[in-house]
Amino acid sequence: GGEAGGGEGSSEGASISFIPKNLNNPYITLELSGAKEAAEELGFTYAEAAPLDAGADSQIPFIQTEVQNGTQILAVSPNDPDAVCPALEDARAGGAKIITFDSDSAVECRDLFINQTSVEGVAAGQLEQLFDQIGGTGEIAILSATAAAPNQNAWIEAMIQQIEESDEYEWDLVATVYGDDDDTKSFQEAQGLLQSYPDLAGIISPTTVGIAATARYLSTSEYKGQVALVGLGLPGQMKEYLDDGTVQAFALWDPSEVGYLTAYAGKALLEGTITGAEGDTFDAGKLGSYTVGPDGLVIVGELLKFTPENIDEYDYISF
Amino acid sequence: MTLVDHRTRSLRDRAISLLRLREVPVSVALIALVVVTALLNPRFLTAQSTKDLLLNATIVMILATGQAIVIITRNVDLSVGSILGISGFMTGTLFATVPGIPIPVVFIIGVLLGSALGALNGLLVTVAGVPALVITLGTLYIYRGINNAWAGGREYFSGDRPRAFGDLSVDTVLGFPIITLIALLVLLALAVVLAGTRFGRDFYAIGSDPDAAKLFGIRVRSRVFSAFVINGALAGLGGVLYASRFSSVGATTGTGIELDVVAAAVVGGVAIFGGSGTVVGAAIGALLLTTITSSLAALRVDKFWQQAVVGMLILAAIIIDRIAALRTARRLRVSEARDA
Amino acid sequence: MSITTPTAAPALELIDVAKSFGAVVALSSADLALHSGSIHALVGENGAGKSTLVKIIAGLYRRDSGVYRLDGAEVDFSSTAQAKSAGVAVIYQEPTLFPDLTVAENIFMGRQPRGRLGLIDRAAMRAAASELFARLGVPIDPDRIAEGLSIADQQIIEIAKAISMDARVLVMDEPTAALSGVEVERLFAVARSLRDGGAAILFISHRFDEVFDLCDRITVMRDGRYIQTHSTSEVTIDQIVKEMVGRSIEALFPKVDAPIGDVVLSVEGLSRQGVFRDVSFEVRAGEIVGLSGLVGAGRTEIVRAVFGIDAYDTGAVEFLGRPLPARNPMAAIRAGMGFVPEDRRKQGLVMDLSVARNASLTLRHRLARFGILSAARERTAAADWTRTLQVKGALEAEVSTLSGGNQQKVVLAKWLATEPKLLIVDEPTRGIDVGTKAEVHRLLSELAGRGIAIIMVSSELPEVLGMSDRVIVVREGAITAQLDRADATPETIMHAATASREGAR
Amino acid sequence: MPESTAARRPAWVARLLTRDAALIAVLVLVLVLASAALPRFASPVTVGYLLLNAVPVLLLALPMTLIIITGEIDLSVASTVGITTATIGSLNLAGWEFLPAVLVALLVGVIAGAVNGALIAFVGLPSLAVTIGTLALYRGLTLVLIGDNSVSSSQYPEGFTSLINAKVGATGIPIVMGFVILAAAVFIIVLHATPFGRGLYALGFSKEAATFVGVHVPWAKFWLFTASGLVAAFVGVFWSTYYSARSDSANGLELTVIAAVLLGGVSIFGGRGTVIGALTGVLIISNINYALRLQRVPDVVLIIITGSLLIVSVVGPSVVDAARRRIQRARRHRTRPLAEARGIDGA
Ligand SMILES: Nc1ncnc2c1ncn2[C@@H]1O[C@H](COP(=O)(O)OP(=O)(O)OP(=O)(O)O)[C@@H](O)[C@H]1O
Ligand SMILES: Nc1ncnc2c1ncn2[C@@H]1O[C@H](COP(=O)(O)OP(=O)(O)OP(=O)(O)O)[C@@H](O)[C@H]1O
Ligand SMILES: [Mg+2]
Ligand SMILES: [Mg+2]
Repeated sequence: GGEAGGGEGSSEGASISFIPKNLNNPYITLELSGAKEAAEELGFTYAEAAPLDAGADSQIPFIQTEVQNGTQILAVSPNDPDAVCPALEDARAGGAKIITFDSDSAVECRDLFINQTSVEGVAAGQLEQLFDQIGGTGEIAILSATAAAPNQNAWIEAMIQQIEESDEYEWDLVATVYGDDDDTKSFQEAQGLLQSYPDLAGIISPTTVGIAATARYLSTSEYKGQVALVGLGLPGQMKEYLDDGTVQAFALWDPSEVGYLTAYAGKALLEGTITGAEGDTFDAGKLGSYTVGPDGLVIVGELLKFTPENIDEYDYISF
Repeated sequence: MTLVDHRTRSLRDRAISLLRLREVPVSVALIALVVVTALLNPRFLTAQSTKDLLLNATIVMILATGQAIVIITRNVDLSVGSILGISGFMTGTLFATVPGIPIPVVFIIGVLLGSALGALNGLLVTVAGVPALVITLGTLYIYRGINNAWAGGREYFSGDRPRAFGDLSVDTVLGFPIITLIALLVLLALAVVLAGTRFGRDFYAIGSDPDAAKLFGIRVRSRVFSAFVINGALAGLGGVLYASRFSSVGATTGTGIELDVVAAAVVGGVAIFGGSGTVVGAAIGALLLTTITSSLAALRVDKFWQQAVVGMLILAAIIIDRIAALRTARRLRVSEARDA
Repeated sequence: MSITTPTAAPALELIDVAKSFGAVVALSSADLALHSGSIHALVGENGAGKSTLVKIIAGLYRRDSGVYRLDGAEVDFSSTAQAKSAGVAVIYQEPTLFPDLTVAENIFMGRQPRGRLGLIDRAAMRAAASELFARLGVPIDPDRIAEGLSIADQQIIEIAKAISMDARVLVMDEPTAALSGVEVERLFAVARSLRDGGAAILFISHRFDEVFDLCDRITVMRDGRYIQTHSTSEVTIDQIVKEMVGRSIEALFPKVDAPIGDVVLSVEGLSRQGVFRDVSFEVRAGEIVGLSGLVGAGRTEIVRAVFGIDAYDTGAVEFLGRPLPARNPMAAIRAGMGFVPEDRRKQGLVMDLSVARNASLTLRHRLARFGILSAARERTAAADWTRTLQVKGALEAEVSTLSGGNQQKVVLAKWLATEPKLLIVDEPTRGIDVGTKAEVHRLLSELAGRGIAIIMVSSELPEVLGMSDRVIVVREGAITAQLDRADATPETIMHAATASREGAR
Repeated sequence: MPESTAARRPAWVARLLTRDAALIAVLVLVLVLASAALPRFASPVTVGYLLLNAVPVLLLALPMTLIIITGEIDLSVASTVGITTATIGSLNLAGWEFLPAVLVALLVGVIAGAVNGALIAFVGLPSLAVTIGTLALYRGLTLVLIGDNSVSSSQYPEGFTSLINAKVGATGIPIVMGFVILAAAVFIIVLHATPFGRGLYALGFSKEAATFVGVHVPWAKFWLFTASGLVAAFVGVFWSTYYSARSDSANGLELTVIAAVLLGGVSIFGGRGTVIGALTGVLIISNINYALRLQRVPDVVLIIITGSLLIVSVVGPSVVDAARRRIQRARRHRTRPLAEARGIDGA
């Protein structure tokens, strides 16, 4: 180690490495496209590396080799919030700036966390969309990614809290199931939900893989149009289901903005413009200016809600 | 000592030998499971649910059929998940990049691609004379790597494919989804080949005793090679059907399915060391394994217990099979003594 | 001695055929001529190369050199299927059945009768099998799987398989070794009718009465080479034996009398359902007890149970005055028993390990100090006995590279190293050359002289007669005779071994 | 030292030509090439990361080697790792101290191994089928135990986690490697220098041959699978402190372990192989992977390389063997030419 840590002031030619949860996933591909765009604008040396599966253990060697390569800005979406910490601490000891994006590590292990939108915002957005379709009563279920995914669990926790606190939401959350971000498994979990809970009124799937698989199942079954489905989905993938009426609305953000902002945040950290303290502000190119919130949290923007009316405006969130 | 005329086997004899079939325990288990679940949750057998049960089993059933043939020859193919993945992605690619490509052509290409990959397995196993477990563990990695390299982050969604293609796994004929019918046809054809042709019986002979088969003049290498090709073709077909049914195909499609497939064959009474078992048994095994997941869900058994139950089921199947085998061996030994 | 050459070209002809396996020369120069409508015997000692010749005829092995002709045309088969389709049917010495398939299917494998749509017609197949069995006069269920058939039944299925092929050339490698008198008679009747139908038949057997009864001509082989062909009517058993052995019988079996001591092993009422029943016998120090009987009679199973390899249902084994636990070979070894198994390659040796490792395998617990083995001590222990037995081959060499005789010596060495009080040897000279065979015999005799008790299972009558102080005959899992050296003759033994099943013994 | 090399050379050369020696040579080659081509490769940092990441596979390879040498296989190891991490994790959530939880986890591992062992050794079931079953069963129980929780090392006393990451001075060698070396030593001694180990080779070559020299076959298998469970439990302890305890801990690791062991020259048919070879196999794969990752070669390439190495390592020797046999045959034919005999070929 020890080779990292650029001079104060200029970050021209600095190296930035992105380590998403895994590769070969359209959502992540979009994220990284934004990251690459920003890195080019900033004149950074850009690198990306990730395992093929989203296991805690498989991600760590990638962090380690990037640390050893002396990267100056390390951007990670941890598969496990704590398991990555020793490796991240090594990176920091070598002078690198650590940013988590998309999902967070333990707060003390990183300088900044770039989140798409606030946890509460994601939760609220999906609940609102569901409320619009089925009203405030009935049985609902959640179809998530892996059982231990930090961001999913944070959203689910927030949703449960909001349902409890709200007077309008009188839903009965009957089950939370996990499709492991695997198409087949999510598909079968969706099917299992409908079989076990005949009175199910709605499903929330806060994962792009899960919502697509569920929509695919609904569209091929008698439940099409009977059971509401909301969640986080990619416009390119979900358009089909909006068109055929399986889905009325879903949400997401522009994943590429997450990557884009992460790179700019890295520049600010490296140049010493910000330290990650609450209230720091920095410039993020085409996205404008951002302020660091508590615990080093930076929110990219608002949740985008897609409906048949506006879906065509967002087909750039595709590949 | 009396000479029995074996040409006129009594009905009772036939009934007894029917009961001794290796498919019996698994079929009984399947029926019991469906009946019990349906009693506890009547929705388990609605038209939609039945259709789902069949659809869930279809792809594993096809793979288990192929795997059974390979296992009967005393080999194994661990690379089927990867073959399915490549074929599935090929299907997605074809529809997305060759507009208007006829659906049958896609089927043919998928099956041929699978056969080619299976043929490579078969070549390595027969020419180098190396255990199939090692070879196909290697190709499991290689084929998956190729799939990853080819697909990268790209995925093709059901929206990219013609509606008619997706409808193959939606529309039903006589209550059976079309892709299930395709699978059943393939299963039937292979069952006939295995039970009723010289070509098919060779597989059993090879698995029963490879040395004797060689002594006998059976073309062991060529048959083993064919088994891998057939299995590859079926995995290729599985990939096409996967693309018809599920929403996306990409780099990781089909990962990890190989152990489920081997388990289905084993549960269906295919002896892991070759020589006995049928494709029908393997298919029923696949149906049982996929149904158990659905039925646990229908019974609202804690989702975390589902996999554990599947594990217990596999163990129960092989233990029952072993007990049956021991009893048969004992019966034969004792009857032999009585003859003497 | 000259033979009148039949006018037609031989149906099958081998000239100066040679075959080696690595360093082992199985055949150096074999000649053979079979004629249509004639039964030809091939005799020779164990290891003379008969089976190797058969496998060359069958297309399983490719000869290294020489000529192979069928009906005058040269052939070079690269698989048994080719030989089969050229009309050559072979019954191998070891049955080659598929245990998971039915008996009927085993017979018709690859030639199953086909019905509508080209599919296998199972009913026709079953009927054809039943018909064959009726012809051979045996009650075997065609629908039963082959797994668990007795050696005799397996052999009958091989025979049924071969005759069902209607071959021009039928080769039978010791088909009668496991058969009882009645079954042999039936087989001969079938063979004669095939001969009369114009087939050329090669018959291999160690039983001279059968050879003289059935065959028209006899070819003798020794040490992989052709010796002589005789017309059966013009030759005597003595002459054949002399040609086979190439020396007098006495020299082969140098049994010296040894003082016989106390009872070492006593077996009481040992039974295992379907395998052997009520087996009782004793063995004394310095005594060589020959265990004789047909292949498949259950001799191996009895001694395996005594040693603890297999279980038995009832009965007891007492060794050196103390009961020996069942199913515990380690206890038997510790108590001072050794066992040279019949299948050297699969049971006697670990072919991938070196000579030293193999020879010290039985001593591994004794050589360990504080549970740890030292390679040096192992080598020393192995060196002692391999030197005594004159094993040719480096201590570090893998045993798979040794010749059969030397491999057998390694097996013996590993047991002698344990200084046993009782040594069980199962077919100790199967497939080893004449010289080594004599050495093995001398060694066994010498061991007996040192007071070691020996149980020798052997299918070779001369060996049993020459070596044993006492002969125990086993038939169908039961002891049918215990004969002292003086009473043991080929006739008494064969009678006890084969007396027909219905016989009143 | 006496200069009798001329006489000794054959043995010396023979030793050089063993598979182990060849593997070690390959490993050295990989190290040399990687160090030469990648400036950052040869550093204590590499040593530390690489070895720590390799710990689970190194440990699991030890019992796997012995099991494969006896002609069996254990596909359930990764699930056993999973169930032991879940034990530690869920006990932690239930408020247990770390050490007692570890003891329970070790016990769970032993039981998991013993269940495999009993079914294989005493019921006589094929290990491939049994361990496919327990692979699913133990992973299922893992899910039952820990559900959707993730318990990470930060929950445990500081001492344990820092112990895991501690290095021996400036060498970069993790302290835990001491444990790995100890375990390896135990397995090397057991396999290569004890009566039990000698019996395992016999067992792998032929069950009958082993029985005849007094190997108690069922017990030998039983102990091996139990040992495999225990080692998997130790890996589980390491896993929970180095990574975290989750339902997917070590998912799919069994194939990595088996691939490495086979690459290390252990024959899937049983009867052949050494612990050193297997460990070298693991290190070859880890080094290649690490070096390529340092070059940011995508993982895709790594798995293709792993698969190809595996195939080459088994196909290679068999091709060489066949070639050697062909040369021998040709030589024999030259001395005793085969009569020109090509008659009816096939008919
Ligand atoms: N596959 C082989 N590899 C090595 N040596 C062999 C092989 N087959 C046979 N031999 C050797 O060749 C010689 C001849 O064996 P063969 O089986 O032909 O004898 P045989 O005359 O049939 O004996 P028997 O009467 O015992 O059946 C023996 O020394 C045997 O050990
Ligand atoms: N019913 C059977 N089913 C399967 N294999 C059998 C059967 N009977 C015998 N065998 C096998 O055939 C071989 C010889 O049989 P067995 O040991 O009973 O005869 P034996 O009297 O010892 O004759 P030999 O020592 O000459 O082979 C043994 O290896 C045995 O395993
Ligand atoms: Mg012979
Ligand atoms: Mg015997």
